[in-house]
Amino acid sequence: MITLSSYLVISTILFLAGIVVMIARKNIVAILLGIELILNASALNFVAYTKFVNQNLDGHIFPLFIIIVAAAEAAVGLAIVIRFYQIRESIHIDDATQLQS
Amino acid sequence: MNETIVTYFAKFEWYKSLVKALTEMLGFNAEPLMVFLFFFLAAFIVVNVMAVTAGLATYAERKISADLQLRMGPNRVGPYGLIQFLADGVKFIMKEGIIPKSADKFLFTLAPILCLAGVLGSLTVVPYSSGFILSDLDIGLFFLIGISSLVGLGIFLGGYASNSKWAMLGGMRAAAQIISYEIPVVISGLSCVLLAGGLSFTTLIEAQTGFPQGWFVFHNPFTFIGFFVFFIGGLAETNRAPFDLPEAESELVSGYHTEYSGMRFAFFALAEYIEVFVVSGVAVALFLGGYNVPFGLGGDGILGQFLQLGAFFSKTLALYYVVIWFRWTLPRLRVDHLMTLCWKYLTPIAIFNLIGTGFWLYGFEGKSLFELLFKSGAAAAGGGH
Amino acid sequence: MFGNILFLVSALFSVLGAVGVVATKNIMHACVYLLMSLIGVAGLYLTLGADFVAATQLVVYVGGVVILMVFAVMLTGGADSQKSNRFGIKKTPMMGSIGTYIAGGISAILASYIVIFRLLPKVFEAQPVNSTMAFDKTVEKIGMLLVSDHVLAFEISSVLLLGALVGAAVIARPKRN
Amino acid sequence: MDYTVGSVAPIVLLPFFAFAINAFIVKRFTKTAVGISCLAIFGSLLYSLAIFKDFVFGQYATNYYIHKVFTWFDLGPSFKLNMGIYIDNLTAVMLLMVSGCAFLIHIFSTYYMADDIRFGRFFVYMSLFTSAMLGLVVSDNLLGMFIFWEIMGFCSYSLIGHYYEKEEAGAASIKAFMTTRVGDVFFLLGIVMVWHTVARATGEGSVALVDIYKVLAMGGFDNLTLWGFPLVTCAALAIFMGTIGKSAQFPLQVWLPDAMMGPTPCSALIHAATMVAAGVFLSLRIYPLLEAGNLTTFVAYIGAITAFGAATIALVQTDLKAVLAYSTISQLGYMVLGIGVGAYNAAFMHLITHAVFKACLFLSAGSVIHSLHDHHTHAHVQEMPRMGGLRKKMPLTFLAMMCCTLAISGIPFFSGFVSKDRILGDALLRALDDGGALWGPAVLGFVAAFLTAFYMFRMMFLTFFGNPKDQELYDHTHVEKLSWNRNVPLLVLTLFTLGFWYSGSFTGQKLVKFPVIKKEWFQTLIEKPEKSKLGRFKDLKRQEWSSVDNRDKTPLPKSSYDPNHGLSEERAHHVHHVHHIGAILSIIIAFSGVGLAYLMYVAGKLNPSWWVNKLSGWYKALQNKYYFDDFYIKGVIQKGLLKLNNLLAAFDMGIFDRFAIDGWKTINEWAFRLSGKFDDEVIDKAGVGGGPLVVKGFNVILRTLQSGKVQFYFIVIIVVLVSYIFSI
Amino acid sequence: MALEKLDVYWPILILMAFGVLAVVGALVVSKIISPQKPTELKRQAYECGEDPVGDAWALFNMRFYVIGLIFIIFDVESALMFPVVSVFKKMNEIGRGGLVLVEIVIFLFVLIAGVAYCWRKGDLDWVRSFQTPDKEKES
Repeated sequence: MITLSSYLVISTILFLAGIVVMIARKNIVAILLGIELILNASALNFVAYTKFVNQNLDGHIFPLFIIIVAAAEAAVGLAIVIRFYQIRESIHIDDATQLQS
Repeated sequence: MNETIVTYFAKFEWYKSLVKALTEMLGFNAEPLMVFLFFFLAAFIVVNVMAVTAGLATYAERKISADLQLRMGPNRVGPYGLIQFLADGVKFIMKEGIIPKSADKFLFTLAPILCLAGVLGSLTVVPYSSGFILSDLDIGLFFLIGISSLVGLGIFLGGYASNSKWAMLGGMRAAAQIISYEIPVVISGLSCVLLAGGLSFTTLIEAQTGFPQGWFVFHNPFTFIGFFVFFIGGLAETNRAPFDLPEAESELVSGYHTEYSGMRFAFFALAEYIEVFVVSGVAVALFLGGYNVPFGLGGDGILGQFLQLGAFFSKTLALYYVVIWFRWTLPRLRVDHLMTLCWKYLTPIAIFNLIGTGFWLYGFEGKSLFELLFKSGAAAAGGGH
Repeated sequence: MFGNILFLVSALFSVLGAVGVVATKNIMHACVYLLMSLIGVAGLYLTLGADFVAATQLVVYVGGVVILMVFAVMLTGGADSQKSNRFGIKKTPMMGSIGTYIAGGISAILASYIVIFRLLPKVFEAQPVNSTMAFDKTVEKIGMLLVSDHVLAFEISSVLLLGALVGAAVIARPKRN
Repeated sequence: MDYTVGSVAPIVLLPFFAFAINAFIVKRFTKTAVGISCLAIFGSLLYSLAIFKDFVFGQYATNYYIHKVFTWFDLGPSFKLNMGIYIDNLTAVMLLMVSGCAFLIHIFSTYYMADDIRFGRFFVYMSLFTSAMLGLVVSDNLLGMFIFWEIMGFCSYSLIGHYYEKEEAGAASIKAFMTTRVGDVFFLLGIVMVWHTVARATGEGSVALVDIYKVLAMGGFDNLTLWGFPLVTCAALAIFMGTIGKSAQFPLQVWLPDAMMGPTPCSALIHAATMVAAGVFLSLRIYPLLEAGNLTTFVAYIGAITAFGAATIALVQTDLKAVLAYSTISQLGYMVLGIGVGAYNAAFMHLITHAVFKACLFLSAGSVIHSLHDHHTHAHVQEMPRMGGLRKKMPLTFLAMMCCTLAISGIPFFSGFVSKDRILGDALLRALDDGGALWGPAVLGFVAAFLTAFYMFRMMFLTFFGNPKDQELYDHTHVEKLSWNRNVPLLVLTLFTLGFWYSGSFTGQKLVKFPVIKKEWFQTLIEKPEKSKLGRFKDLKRQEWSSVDNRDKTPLPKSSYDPNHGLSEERAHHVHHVHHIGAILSIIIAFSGVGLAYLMYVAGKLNPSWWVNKLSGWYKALQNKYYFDDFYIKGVIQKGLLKLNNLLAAFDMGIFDRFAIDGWKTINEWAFRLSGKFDDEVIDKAGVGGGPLVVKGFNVILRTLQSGKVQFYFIVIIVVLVSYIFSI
Repeated sequence: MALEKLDVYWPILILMAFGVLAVVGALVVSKIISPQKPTELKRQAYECGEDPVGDAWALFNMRFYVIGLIFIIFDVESALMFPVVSVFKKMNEIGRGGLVLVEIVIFLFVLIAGVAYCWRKGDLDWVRSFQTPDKEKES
């Protein structure tokens, strides 16, 4: 029987995967991927709780806005990465330590 | 409402007797299994019908183009060359599928899968008739847009995976074109949703009547322009006719599927033709009254269903004809013209239409132009339906 | 019955996708696996009855973010150039020394302990109140909510999008040198 | 007429708005400011006329009243203050008189003050004053009256000190303010006493006239004592002290003659017609209290002494305005006498008539002074010895002044005779009935009447008749032309000094039946609020302030003139008989006064100087105004108050300062030294020294953390997150 | 009744499965049937007969990203607009259509402002075409 905890397990796995990607990979774009995974995990939790615990539909609106914010964030993040690549010729995370471009 | 084709059939007696028979036979309650079987059957039929229509489409394209250029199309294979497409199909299977050396093998094979899956996915919501819609989802149109964006990604990955300059360029342009033309399509689709007040295709179509004056395209001037924006966007989205820049033979060899051969190429082509059918089908559903049969003939009975099916297919194939017709009449657009057309003309017009429809709805309480002019007195109480 | 199958398939998709993102070397493959995972999550939304959120996930994430990711990957030197950074592999001085291995080992043990003995029990003891949820027509309900209760969020999100658009456009504008 | 707030409030508010506006624009738009204040008072006049017409001609019923109330502030059950308006026949007549006189005086002062440097400023205070006076007349409770009372006091202070360059004007304004203040303090004490008794009787404290009358009728005031004295007497006396202060009665009359320093229109309005009348109006309102506190005889004596004393001083005055000032004091004395002897109706009538002819007298005196211009001192001449024979120069002013002098001296056919004769008649009646104590006021009243006639005509003969004493000054005054703002007000006022307006008969006292006015309107309308008649106040309904009139509109029974005023037949006969005697007596006295003045100053038969050195002692006393000023200044203030001040100052400086404040200083010093030591040892050495070391240590750790490695930060975040998991 | 709530999504799964199976099946069949003689030459990227030079992935240009950016912003906008627009008809009938219309118009105008900005700044132009008559596109 599919219960709330099964969904929670999946979202934890996604969450942990997101964290590992953010920590392990050296490519900035990969880190952005990791962020997307983490955001997805949290959105999934919201929807799971809406179905199993409390029925009002705010639980759907919030993941909606998570997706929207994630999209905007991805757009701006990637623009920064591209600009960084054009300046520094590399998108290795360890090069991006100075705030000054 | 979320009915599906199975709910339509479940109403019949023989369906219930079949289920009872199966439950005795298998011991456990066979209802879900029955549902699955029916869906599988229905899906299978739909896919085959689509494949056949795609094939016929290639045949029709050749025939129409020949006709336009005063020459004979294929007439060797079968009567009047009708089963030409089967021959092509067999040919493709026989052909060797070459994977270029420095290509990314995994993505190379994944691209056609993505394309085909995207297109077939969108078939679930195409409303052939009030009963024969595979599953009328509540989020019909919105789901369709989501799934069909897979195609764009598939094409780009195809171009990227084959690691050749032509394919790369073709893939980039195709992706750029598909994603940028998706916006005008979506926004003009929005104005129809505005009129119908729901996303599922049956509500969209029920909101229109059989007679042309009930169709959304004539509902008000804004949706009228909206239809053309939608149609142009649809064309661009399926890389057809004036916008077939990505696989422009003259420039980019054959665009993103330059390196493709054999069955992978066949599926790209199949996906493309089915998508043209889907797009024109949706255009019909949104703007031209979908499966509505004039004089309210379409009903629940089998005959009613088939009449609706006929109405839907006739309208869609008419649009298909126009698409093919465009291909051999309009010259290809330059890339920056393509982009400027989309962002500087179609999108602003689409948004203007959306706001216009909104004001129209608010202003005239949802009554169509026809109602306002002719039935303003009598049917004032009716309100827009 | 179908619910379970759909759950199974989409759960598989999302988990394998996530693991794929972690495992692959090639960044483009990572993007594709992310796509797979996102589609899986969309399927999960469907099983939870949130059909509109699933569709949004499909349209926005699958249709937008992944394409953007792929474009970004293409723009930052394609897929294969990620192998080594400008200073070559030996950039991180700590690589290969015993200290890192020991530290890695300890943190791995610690992490697995935390996940297994702390996190999962919390996850499993979550008891649902009622699972019979007749979810349909969420689009209208969400529409109603968006228009009436959450109108401020709705309007502010347009401002957010405006900010993102202008910001990213300014950053992404090719330099005139 | 339906009474909403709108039909009454403008009377008070129009002049007040005029004041508010003029206060700002007077410097730059003087002409408009003057225009505004004249218009404002004209507006109030119109509204007063409307009310007068409704009350006197329309309803013509004694118990017809308007009483609208709003809660000013409500601090819970113990203190809830309601303010409001209360209009009955008394107020209607008073309103008309005040606004009428004020309007005419405003018109006159546009002529009189035209060349004054502070022309605008004068009108600002005049407007404020008129609005305060009208407010007092209209207000329904003593506290409201007290507030407007104080505003009037302030206006009189500032108007007296109009020519503040002159030292005496400043001193006079302060003196006026201080003396009236003495009276006001007691007035306030009276209000407090009344408030307390009404609160004890009806549970809710209030000084509204209606409530006072109701409590009186219920007997709430009886047998309450304050330190042994009956409370009602103390309260009545205290409030009457206010009248004494404001209307310049016997002990506190010193300020009025000096108030002549102000411009003549100001003295005309304030020190003749309205402000001083306010005191009498107040006594009229609290008459039942006086009666309950059986103070009437005391009041009568105060009135009589003031009347007689002022009249005697007026005999020897040489300054034109001084004579008029003392005549005002004596006439006020008459009114208070009238109240004292119970001639309520006559006292009020005398108040109205006196206001009219005294205003006219002051204005004409003003026009006289204004035209006599001494070229050497560039000042206006006020001394009568330098005038004479001016009737040819200023015929119109002479006519006005003559009529008013006739009126004030009590010559028949004039309003003065009608009202004063009635007061004297009633005084004589009371004297005959109640015997002993009341003979004093009656005799003093008649003698004062004789003196009034004498000094008024002395003034007339000195100024207008005979040959001019200062020829050079005489030639300079140019002949008077009929000008709208100089003579018209005078003539209008003289018109109203004729007797028949006020009394039923042409000569007053029914000697001749006048065909038009059948009934004696004044006598019937103004009803004396005796204790017995207060019953009707018990169930008096009051309305909400903003409510449109919801009184039952059924016309009240018109009170008709009953010749013997509800007295029994033979009693009425006796009263008429006595009044006849009184009338004849007063006519004889008036004419003898005129004759004596004529003999002395025109015919030259009697030589005034002979009398002067015959009674030289008295003459000097009169000159120095019975040494009242000296007594007050030297005696009361120098010896009494100053000594008290010094005593208090000594106590304050000596004891309080030395111990309370200086002592504190020593403690401070001690504490300061202690903290100084603590500061050096502990904080400087330990704290300041050790601090940087710690900071340096932390700095090293933190610097390494900020390595810029994004992923390191992320790991830190994860560690924090994990530790959080531990806590749940 | 025949269907549970979730059965509605059956066709999606089945059709997607068809898509995948068809391609994989076809590839397997073609691998069996079609000749498999991969020669070096055949496997070279097709370059009109020339031998391929350089790497295909260096040609990417910034303007594709700008297009993607604007697409995603409008994509999100349409995602937000769908529920509001589908509810407009019902709201219009109960009389509060004006309010929703105002919300939609504000929402759209804010975004149109963004697009107008990009348009004005020249981000929408696909290529700095040299014939553009107006002033050279400064940054």
